[in-house]
Amino acid sequence: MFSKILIANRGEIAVRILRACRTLGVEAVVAYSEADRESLAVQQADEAICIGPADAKRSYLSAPAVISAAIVSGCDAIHPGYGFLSEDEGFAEVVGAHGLTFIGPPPQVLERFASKEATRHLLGGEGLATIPGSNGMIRDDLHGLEEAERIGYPVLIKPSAGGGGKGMRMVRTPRELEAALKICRSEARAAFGDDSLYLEKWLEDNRHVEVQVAVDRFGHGVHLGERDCSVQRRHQKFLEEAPTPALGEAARNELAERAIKAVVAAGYENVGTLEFLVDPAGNAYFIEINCRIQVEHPITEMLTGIDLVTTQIRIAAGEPLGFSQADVTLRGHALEFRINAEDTEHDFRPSTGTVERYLVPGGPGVRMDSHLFTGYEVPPFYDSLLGKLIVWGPDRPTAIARSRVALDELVVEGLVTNVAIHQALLVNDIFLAGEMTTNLVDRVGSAAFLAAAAR
Amino acid sequence: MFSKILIANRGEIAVRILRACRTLGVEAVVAYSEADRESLAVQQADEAICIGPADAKRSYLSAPAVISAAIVSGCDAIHPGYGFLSEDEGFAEVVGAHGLTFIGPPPQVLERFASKEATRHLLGGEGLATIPGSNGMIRDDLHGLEEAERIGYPVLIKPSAGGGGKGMRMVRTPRELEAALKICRSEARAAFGDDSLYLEKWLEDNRHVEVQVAVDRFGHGVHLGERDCSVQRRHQKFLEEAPTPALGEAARNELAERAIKAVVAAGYENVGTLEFLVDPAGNAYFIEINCRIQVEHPITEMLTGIDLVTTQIRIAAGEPLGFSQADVTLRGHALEFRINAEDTEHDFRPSTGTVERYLVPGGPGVRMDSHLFTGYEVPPFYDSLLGKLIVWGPDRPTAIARSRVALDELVVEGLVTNVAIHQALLVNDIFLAGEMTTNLVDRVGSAAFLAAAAR
Amino acid sequence: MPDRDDAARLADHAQIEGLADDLLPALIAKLGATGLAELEVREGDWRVRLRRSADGTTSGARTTPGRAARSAGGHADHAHQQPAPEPAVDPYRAAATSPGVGISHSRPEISSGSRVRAGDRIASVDVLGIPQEVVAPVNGIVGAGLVESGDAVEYGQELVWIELISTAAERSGRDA
Amino acid sequence: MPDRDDAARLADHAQIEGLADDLLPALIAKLGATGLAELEVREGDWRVRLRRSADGTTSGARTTPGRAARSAGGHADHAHQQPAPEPAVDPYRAAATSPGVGISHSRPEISSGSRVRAGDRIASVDVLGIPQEVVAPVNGIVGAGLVESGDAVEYGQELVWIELISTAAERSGRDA
Repeated sequence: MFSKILIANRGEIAVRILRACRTLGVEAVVAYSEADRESLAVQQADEAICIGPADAKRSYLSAPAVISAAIVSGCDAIHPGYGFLSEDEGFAEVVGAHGLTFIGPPPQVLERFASKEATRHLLGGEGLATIPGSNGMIRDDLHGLEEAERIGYPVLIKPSAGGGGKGMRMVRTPRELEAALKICRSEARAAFGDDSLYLEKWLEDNRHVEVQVAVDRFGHGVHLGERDCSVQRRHQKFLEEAPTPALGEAARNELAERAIKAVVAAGYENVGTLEFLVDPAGNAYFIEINCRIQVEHPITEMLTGIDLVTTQIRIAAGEPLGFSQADVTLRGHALEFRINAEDTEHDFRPSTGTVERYLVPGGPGVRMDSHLFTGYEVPPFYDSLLGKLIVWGPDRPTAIARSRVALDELVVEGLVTNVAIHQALLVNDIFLAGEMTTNLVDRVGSAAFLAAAAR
Repeated sequence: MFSKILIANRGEIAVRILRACRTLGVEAVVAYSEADRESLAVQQADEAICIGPADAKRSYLSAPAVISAAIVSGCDAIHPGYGFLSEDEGFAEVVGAHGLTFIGPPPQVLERFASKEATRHLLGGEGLATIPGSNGMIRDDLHGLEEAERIGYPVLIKPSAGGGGKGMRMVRTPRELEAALKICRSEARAAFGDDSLYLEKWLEDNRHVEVQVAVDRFGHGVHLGERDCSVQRRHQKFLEEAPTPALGEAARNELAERAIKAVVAAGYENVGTLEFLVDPAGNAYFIEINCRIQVEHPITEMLTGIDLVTTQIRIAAGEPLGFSQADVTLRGHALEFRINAEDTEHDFRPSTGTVERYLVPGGPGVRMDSHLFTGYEVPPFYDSLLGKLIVWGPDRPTAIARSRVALDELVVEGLVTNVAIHQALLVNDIFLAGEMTTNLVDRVGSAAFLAAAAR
Repeated sequence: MPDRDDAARLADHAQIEGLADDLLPALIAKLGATGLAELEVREGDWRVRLRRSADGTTSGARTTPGRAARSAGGHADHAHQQPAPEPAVDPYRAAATSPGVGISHSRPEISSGSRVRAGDRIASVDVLGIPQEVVAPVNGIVGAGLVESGDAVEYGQELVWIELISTAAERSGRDA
Repeated sequence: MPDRDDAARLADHAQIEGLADDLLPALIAKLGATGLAELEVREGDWRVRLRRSADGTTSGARTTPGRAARSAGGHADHAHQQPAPEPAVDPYRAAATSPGVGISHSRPEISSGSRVRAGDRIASVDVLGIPQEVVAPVNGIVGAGLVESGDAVEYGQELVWIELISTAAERSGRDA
């Protein structure tokens, strides 16, 4: 085990990692930016070190600052949390070059899974279905029509050189395809200087389901079930739950088993998450892998009783997993509500301020992972996550009933939060039926979604 | 189900019951004394009603005030919590006479189990071992010597008319017995006007183990495992854990199964707890039954995932239990630390004051049941319980490691708390080995116990 | 701590004196007239705050109106509410409060305008069939009832105003 | 809320004016001279509080000493600690702070007594092998070093005092 770990992150995850280190009996140093000097993690830490100014590029995103801080404070490992440097394979490599351990997959594993395209190919080869698409680039209109026919409409035209949704177009008929190919080609040429296009099946009412895995250095891996992250607003998750209401128990097990088999075969190591799109027929298509601890990891902890952060640290330290798939049992149902400093009445614009009064919800099955405290001044420099309310129940209806109580109990005065959208969700018929897809909110828009709940 | 429940209690349990009512979708009214006007339960309640002045005799202990409050606020049931009126069969009867439901065993069941002596006889007849004692009263010295010989030394001489340990004397030899009988007889005559004495086996290094049961109106009962409450100071529990480290799994199951079988046969109804003394050989002797929800109920909730307070309410409302013994599975290990406003440096004298700063511990497996908030002024009129820190882990060592972290995280400024004795416990070798008996602290005294930990 | 230099001190004094001369009278007039709890004025780096002490002007628990009659509102809103500032004691009258939780009953011989003395029984509250007496807290004239006979009331709830003898005449003149 | 009567208002005014005339000047003098943050005076039901604004008189982050060198104390104790009040800026000197987290190195040509100008490079901090310059924040004379060459330092940590030119002579005279 490590002797001392540098926590190179902030907010609730810094607090979470600090707890994990202490549970393991490992010393920890919290690396913080000037803006986080009064943060809860810094207050709770035995040791804390300022690594730079508020600007994340010069602090939490600065590999030299983070690594130098680890060295001068006598750490032998760095926990990057999520976001920031957590999936930067270059960073992981430099960490290793300085004789320190990156807590996450080893650099060569990160590198292997760095490209989404290559990872899809790799894991596709290990038996995971990926979203059907054209065989390579579209040569001409006829080829496009043939490939679309084979894939099945609707299809998505994607520029090879694009990214982040730019230049994409969805078509439902051959006629639409012919027209759109011309436009996309010229747009792609203009935007990226490269007019190659390919096709992908368009999954309309899809759900976002992800499988949590943990694999040790000895190739021994387990899955810890899946999570449903379909509830999103503009592609940002804001509620996660497990198990997914989208699939029956047999289908869930099968998906999770295929996932763990594939990543072990592909040489993955440490904790990670495989993301899938699930279509209305229940087909799951692999999209990408997240090589880090995720924001929503606590719902898996509630179901399995397994601490994912200490597991992550132990694996990085070279320890064997210490348990097998048969030891992993899932109990009940859990939901995680991301509590953000967002003004739901003004298009979710970020809010900032000082926490004047803070009451943490409690009771059976209720867990609040947060860095808030009365008097805390939320700095305006980082993301809007104030904490995560995690609620467990023996079944989904009980978990939902408890969630309503817990959301009502939560008091954060001095800041505007997004609690209203969670409360709206908990009276939404589609959500209550467990039939939500990723466009649940965006289909009608947040304002209409909130207004419908108020009626 | 009830339409509206009066919560006739205060502090953390009032908050706990309020959460249970809300989870069930039942309206609740918090009954409070003038001293609790600013309490968390009153703040959180939809409705609250002042039932009397600070003096509990005129508020929380006043049956007319509580029942009148229930009637005028339109409640159809009363939850008494623990303490106060919770085991008062006279109160339960009057509640019933006014057409309201007492949430707990029905009055006739409470009456059947009201006398400790009668209950021991009743459940002894249903197969529970009780502490060996003389057959009735000691007629003369010779009879006393014969009975002591049969029971086995050491024995305890108990006056029939006494109570609460008054006039009791422990003897180890026949010679000591002869001398003590004379003294006890004259003392008993002087103190109670009745010199009848009886003998009971003295259990020296005993442990306190209790079994949680739940029985519905239809005689369908389950046990929910046991709890170990051996850690006490002057006969006051301050830490509870489950499962008990005193017994192996087979012995634990056997004890719990005997307990549920006996109480179902004896006609018990609703949730309840059977208390046992366990001797070093692992023999469990039934002492008494608690016909209410207990302070330490959350550790059972952590292990089973079953909400005991909603279960209690549902049974009182006449609902079937809805699950069977096979559905009850115990997972991991849980500890409960009672956080009291007590000054460990001054013989645990109660402290009072205003909460200046309050930070709630968190993370996986951590639950804080408390009525504290920043700015809360602890009234001096009631008991010193500020809350309960409950910590779960997949095994005892992990639960203990997490407990250390959680106790360190807990911040209650403005009051003196007993956290030091918990921290002392968590470095005590006997406790860590799971070998604590009820005299763990008192054998050396609290001061020496605390000092030993500081070394 | 090093001494502050003279120039800085003078500047401070000028600011504070500006506050004292120009703003304080207006501040005092406003606070005195409205009964506001607190006022604060800033000038430069300085601020002056005037606050009415709560002691002696409010009586605490007795001034909070009964909750028994209040129907359940949204509890989320309620939980977020700050406790309302306690109203000042009225120098003209005092309330008789409920001795228990139950149903209030008026006494036929007592009505608005009745003259009562401190300790007189002016109403009762029925607690599970046992009447508990509501007594006048001061000498005065029975004024407005705050509850109807038959209403549910909680312990300590204000039930009826007793107008103080010395001011009752003056006020009734105004009211007429 | 009912109107307050004139007598009550007059009494209030008298109290407040008493405060303003008698106490305020003393209050102002005291606060101005000592640099205390806040003073409060009560009279009867009223109190007046003067408070110095924190803005402009303390510089925030730079005044908190570095934590990197601090060894791990009991974290429970630490968690209970209130943040220390921030010290006021020293008018005689200013600290040069670390531009990064790493190992501090002195420059051979700079030592105690060296005369420097704002912006002069007076030391460096080695961040993963890349030296980052520590610059003098003001014109002055290099004074006491707060760290040794080779010490681990964190970002923003005060490394060395620069004595202000105008006061350096006066103070060195006093120190001699």
